[in-house]
Amino acid sequence: MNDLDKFREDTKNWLDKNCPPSMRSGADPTIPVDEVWGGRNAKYKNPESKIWLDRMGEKGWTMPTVPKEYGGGGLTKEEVKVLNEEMFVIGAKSPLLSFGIWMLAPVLLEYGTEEQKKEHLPKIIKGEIRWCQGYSEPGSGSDLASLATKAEDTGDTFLVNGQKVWTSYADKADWIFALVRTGPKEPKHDGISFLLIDMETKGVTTKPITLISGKSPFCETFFDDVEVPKGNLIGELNAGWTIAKKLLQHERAFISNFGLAGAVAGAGSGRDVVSIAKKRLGEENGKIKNSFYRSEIASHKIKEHAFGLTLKRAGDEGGKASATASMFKLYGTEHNKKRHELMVAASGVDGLAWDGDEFDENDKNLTRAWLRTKGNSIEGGTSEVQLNVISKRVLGLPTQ
Amino acid sequence: MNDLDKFREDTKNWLDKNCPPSMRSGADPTIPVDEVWGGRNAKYKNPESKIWLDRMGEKGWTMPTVPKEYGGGGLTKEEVKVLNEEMFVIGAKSPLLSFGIWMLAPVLLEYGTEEQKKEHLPKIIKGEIRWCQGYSEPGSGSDLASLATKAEDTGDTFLVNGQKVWTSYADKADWIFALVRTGPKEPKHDGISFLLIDMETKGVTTKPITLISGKSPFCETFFDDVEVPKGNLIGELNAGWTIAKKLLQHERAFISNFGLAGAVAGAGSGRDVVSIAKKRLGEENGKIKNSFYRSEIASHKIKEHAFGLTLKRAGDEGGKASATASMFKLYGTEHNKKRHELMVAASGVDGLAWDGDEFDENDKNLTRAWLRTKGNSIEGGTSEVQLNVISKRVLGLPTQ
Amino acid sequence: MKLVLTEEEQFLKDTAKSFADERSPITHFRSLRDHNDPLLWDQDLWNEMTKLGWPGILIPEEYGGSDFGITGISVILNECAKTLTPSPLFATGVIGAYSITNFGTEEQKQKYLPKIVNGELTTSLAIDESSHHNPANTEIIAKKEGSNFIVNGKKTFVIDGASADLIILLARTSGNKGDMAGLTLFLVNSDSKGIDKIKLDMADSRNYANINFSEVEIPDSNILGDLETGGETVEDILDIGRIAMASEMLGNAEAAFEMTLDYLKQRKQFGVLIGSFQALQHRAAEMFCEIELTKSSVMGAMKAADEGSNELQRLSSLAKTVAGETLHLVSNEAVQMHGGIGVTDEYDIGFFLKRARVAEQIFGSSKYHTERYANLSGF
Amino acid sequence: MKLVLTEEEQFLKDTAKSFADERSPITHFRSLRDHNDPLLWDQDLWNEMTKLGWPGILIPEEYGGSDFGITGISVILNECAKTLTPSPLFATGVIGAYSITNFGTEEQKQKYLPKIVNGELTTSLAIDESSHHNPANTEIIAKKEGSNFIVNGKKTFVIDGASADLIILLARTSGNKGDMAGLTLFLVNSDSKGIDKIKLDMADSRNYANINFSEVEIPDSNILGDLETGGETVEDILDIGRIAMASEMLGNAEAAFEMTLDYLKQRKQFGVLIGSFQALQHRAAEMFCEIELTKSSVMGAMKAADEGSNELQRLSSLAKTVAGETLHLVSNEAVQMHGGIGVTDEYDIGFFLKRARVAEQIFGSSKYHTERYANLSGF
Repeated sequence: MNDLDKFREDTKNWLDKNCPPSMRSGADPTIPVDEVWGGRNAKYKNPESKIWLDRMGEKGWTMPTVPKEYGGGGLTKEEVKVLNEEMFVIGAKSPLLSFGIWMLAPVLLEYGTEEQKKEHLPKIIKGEIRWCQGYSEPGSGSDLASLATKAEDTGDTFLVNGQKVWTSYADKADWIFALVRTGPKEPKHDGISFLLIDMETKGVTTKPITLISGKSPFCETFFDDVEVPKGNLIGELNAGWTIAKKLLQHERAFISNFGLAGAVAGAGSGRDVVSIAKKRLGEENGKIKNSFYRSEIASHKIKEHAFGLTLKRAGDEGGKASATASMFKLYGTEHNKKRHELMVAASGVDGLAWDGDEFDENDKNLTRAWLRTKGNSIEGGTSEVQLNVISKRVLGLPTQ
Repeated sequence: MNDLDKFREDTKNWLDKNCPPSMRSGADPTIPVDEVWGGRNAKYKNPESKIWLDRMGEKGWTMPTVPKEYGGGGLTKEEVKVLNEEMFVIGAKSPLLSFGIWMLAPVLLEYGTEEQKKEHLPKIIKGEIRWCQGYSEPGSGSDLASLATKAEDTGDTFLVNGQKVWTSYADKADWIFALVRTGPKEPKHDGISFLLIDMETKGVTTKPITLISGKSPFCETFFDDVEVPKGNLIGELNAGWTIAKKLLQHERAFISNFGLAGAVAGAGSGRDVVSIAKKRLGEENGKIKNSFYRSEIASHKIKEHAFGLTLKRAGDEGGKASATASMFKLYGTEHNKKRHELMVAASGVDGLAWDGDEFDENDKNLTRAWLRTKGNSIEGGTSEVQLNVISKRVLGLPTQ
Repeated sequence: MKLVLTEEEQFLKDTAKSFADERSPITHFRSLRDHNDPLLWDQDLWNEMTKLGWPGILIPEEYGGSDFGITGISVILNECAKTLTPSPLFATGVIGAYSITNFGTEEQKQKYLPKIVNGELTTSLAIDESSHHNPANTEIIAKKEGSNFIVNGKKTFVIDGASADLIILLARTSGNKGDMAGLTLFLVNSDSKGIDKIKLDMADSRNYANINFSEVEIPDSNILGDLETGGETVEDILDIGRIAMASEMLGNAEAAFEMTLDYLKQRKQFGVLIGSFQALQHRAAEMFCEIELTKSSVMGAMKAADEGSNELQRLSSLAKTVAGETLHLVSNEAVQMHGGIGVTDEYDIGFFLKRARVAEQIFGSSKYHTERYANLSGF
Repeated sequence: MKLVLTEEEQFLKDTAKSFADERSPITHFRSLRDHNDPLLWDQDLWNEMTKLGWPGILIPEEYGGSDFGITGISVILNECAKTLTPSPLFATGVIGAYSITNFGTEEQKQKYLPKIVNGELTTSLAIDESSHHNPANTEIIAKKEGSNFIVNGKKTFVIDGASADLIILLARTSGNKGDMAGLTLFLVNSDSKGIDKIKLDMADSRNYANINFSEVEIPDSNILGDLETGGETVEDILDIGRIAMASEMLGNAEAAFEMTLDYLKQRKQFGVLIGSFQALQHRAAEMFCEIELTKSSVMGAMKAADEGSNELQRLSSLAKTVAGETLHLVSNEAVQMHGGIGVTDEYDIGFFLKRARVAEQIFGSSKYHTERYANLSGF
């Protein structure tokens, strides 16, 4: 038996013993399901969620490739593949959702000092600290680098004042990684630093944002004379923009999958435009009865199929993702908006249900989902920004 | 009997005696029809075309409101209305098509010296001299004021060198009214003059332009050391741009009517998208059989109707035309392009006929008309220029 | 047919504009929504509208109205729509007033019209029974019993249905689902025995209801128009309603566009006003053109209604389609061009998006009317 | 199914690119057109293509071909389309080669395939009888008489029909117009008695013909595939043709877009490069996205054809639709962005517009295939 086979056997055994029944496929549907984000104030409706997180966190398997010295699993790529396969076999739930894992950890690994890595990575991996992201500001919009939240060097600490917006789950997070202006006299991209801030520090407050679709995970976060130790600076002073750009690219790719993922998840669930149209507009010989809707839906489904093939092609080609990330962000979110418009239109007045017993839950969810899609083409870089990026960086069109 | 009634009676009698039979409605269809543009080298297939032009020209009724001293009819507005009505009653053909009448004469009346008016207006009105327009140049495009054709002051004359393009019927015209650069050191809009040039002058040559739709009335016109008397300058030296702007606005309004006029003329003639679709795609219970085409055609017809109402509303409102001329130019030409695309698509392969006996004349004409429409959104100010004008002048959006 | 407002109509429009700006800015709508107001419109404001004579615009002078015509009431709705002014004016001042004036018996007119004029009585039209507008799909049967009709069933998405005093009910007295023949309209007191109104909570926070009819007795004398010709009658009423609604939607689009233009002229990004970006300029210019076409379509339809043109049906479908598509475009572009704040509840522009989609569904979507237009045009 | 070219396929593509650039720039097409060439393709160029083995790409090695598959031939057509290279490769190397290889008897294969491989024999497919593609609408009857079939009637818009040596004819042996059943394919020598080929002069200056059949005798042994199953067979052949044509159209779009980008980077107006205008930049970026989607659709369809996927029909309709719509958009935008010179015959960009519209019609328009896609998808 080679090492990898051995690892597979050990993993299988470990999962068998350690993955609680309700964390596997075929779990009792009456047991409540947690969305596990970890953190100081995490609450669990199902105690096994916590057990599963702790056991996986202890082994470092929430970030299996990170070296053991930082609390990770220290596994090779091949071993990670085996781990994923064995988790898939038993339908094991992912133990932890985390901006710390998705966004901050890669930054720490690349730019953090030894001390910073040892301090923060284990807590991310174990889900002890929940992170949120502080980039946008009320005045900045697409021009992220125009941010005004300032961090003044007062000797031992930075004194932070300003306001962030669109900080997802800031009201539930323990720490925030933020872009702040440390060089007010430098050209705007050259005066930004990447700073970690404990949200329990005096002077940090948050306020949730209600969207047109209703409540949202987004918050406004305010900094009022917040003192931050200088050791919390990641990377060089005034070199935060480089880090930010990397993270943004990552985020863009992440959002671009929304459109298709939604369409795939929707198919067969009744939450797809064809099923809705057949149900609400009628069906004749297997066809959507109203030909005016049918023709628009057909064009839309064709675009969806073509977009799906494009995502697949990009995957099969490998590696070129960054050149086309803007296209995927643009197309994915615009397509998703259109998809929801069609579902709403095909649903008639029921597609505009807001609340109350007279409406079906699916319809009410659809209304809110439709409204929520309007933000997708704004957050993570607007569609206009993506078009600018494509025309300049991909097509090489000149600047005026 | 008041003066106007008297005028009506006299006019009726005059027309009765002087309008030749083949120039009226109900003419013998075997008699050839001329497109009468006048000029030194005009040829007539039907001699009555010439008789009709001469008689109307003698009375000055090709430009009835122009004072008699310049060869015009010297009529009041009320009298012109009567003249038009009486011509309409007998279905009298317009005696003369003329860029001189449509474009140059208004300029001469506003900016010409007494001598210039006396020299040129009578010949325009009688159709003795055929004019063409020299504005665009190969390098200028939408940026008309960047024109490079230069006119140097050599004492008695201007020495003209350069090239004009898109000069309609230049190969058939006797004189050209042209924009030339007389102030090479002035800011570009302030160095342009409006000059009249006899095309028989040594150094003037023309070359027809073939379009993607086939032959065209457009030419390139070349000026090679052409000597032009200084008395041919209209208005002040270097003040030609003011004249040009007025003329352009006029041209824009003229072109914007193409779309709807075409649709109106097409309806009932078989050259409209509904008839073509019914014939070529089939009809079922009075409906276009193919529902995918039907839905697109229906949307198009609705836009057409709405655009027609908009033209009517603008007319009924009166006076505000200049603010919306850009909209009409934009919408009229874009709609006309779409209309032709739909007719071509509905015609199938026959809509792409080019020549030969295997195809119907209508289909071959349609193919060429479709290709010709592509120029409408470029000539007389591109669609992009119209969008710029609307956003800046109508909506007041800022310049960067 | 001249496509310009008369002096009278322009005066009504100017009055409505001042009224909406001063008495009912968008904050008024927001406040009703935030307080989950049971009517979702304000009685005091309605009283003021009544004083201005608006519920009686379509009603002949002999019943106390001013008889200013469809154009008159539509331009008022157009201006009110710009600030999202909530009121029963559409369902009462257009639908109720027009229906009873044009199809009521003398007795019905005397009974109801003066009350509409003085604001005492509000009305609603109960047609649809499923999620998509289609009068022919009426299934509710009004069954003759002696000198009464007995009605059982459920009507959906009744505008102002949660508050209206009088329901104009479309029911089937013969024929089958899908037929326009065999339909009859009834005037039904909304507090009649057996009527249950269930207020709907819709995305645009307006007053709608589902209405259940359970063994509701309606006397013969409450038939509106003639027995069995309700299909034709209701189409006529609906066409007037569609035109008025198109005028409202035009107002929504104009206001959303105006707010967006203002934003483009104020908001800076990358050191310049975003309104100086050519791509946004061109999109704004295209919206301008679509709005101009909508104005003309609505104007043509209003005038056709007032002049009794035989083009009324086609122009009604034209206006509803064009207004629907323009508002769809503008409401989407408005939110996108506002960026992040555009999707927050705190900012008003999102109201227009929600209102837009509901209005698009009222009395038939753009697709419904595009098809109707094609049918009426013979292709 | 991996959506990437194999090394072999990439090699074919690179070879074709060099060939098209060096041996057949657009001036070659222009020259044939200007001289009103009877074939509208060049025999010498075809001989060179033959030497490169292109007519035999789809033909098994035992008949002299290279059996490189649909993807192989499609990427060659893609590159040739970029310079509008005229040749009989589509009608012969795709349609003829595929039809006989897959449905021919051993005798037919031996008779025709080696001649296709060595460039001696060109073929054409005669299906349509009216202005819109629809195989089910076949009305021409092949009437059995002894061991022959007798054919009378007219086929329209036969690609390469003016020059092809062998006609693959779709005719009805039973049933009625509208049925896909009862159709049969025949191989007919184009110089058979009773055949009259009339060359068509179409907007894109390619080789097409109407073909009249007058008492044409076809022996039993010339049936391609089986009697009465020609409907299924021809759909299979057409699907391959649609994929190859979609690949051509993608090439047209890529080239027109490239020429336009170059122009945007060179042409100055108002003192700046027009490519710096944001409105044009955004439109260019949108075209880029559409072209990327088209690449993926064509790639998916080519690979499905080579792998015998049961998604072939749907992907064929997908590719033809998407390629048609993208090329429609790009050809229009390309002309508009070129401004005045774009509509002159002297400049090449207009060729792409003309080619685009004809290609859109070949084997079914985007609308035809959108509907087919919906039917195949069950809605």
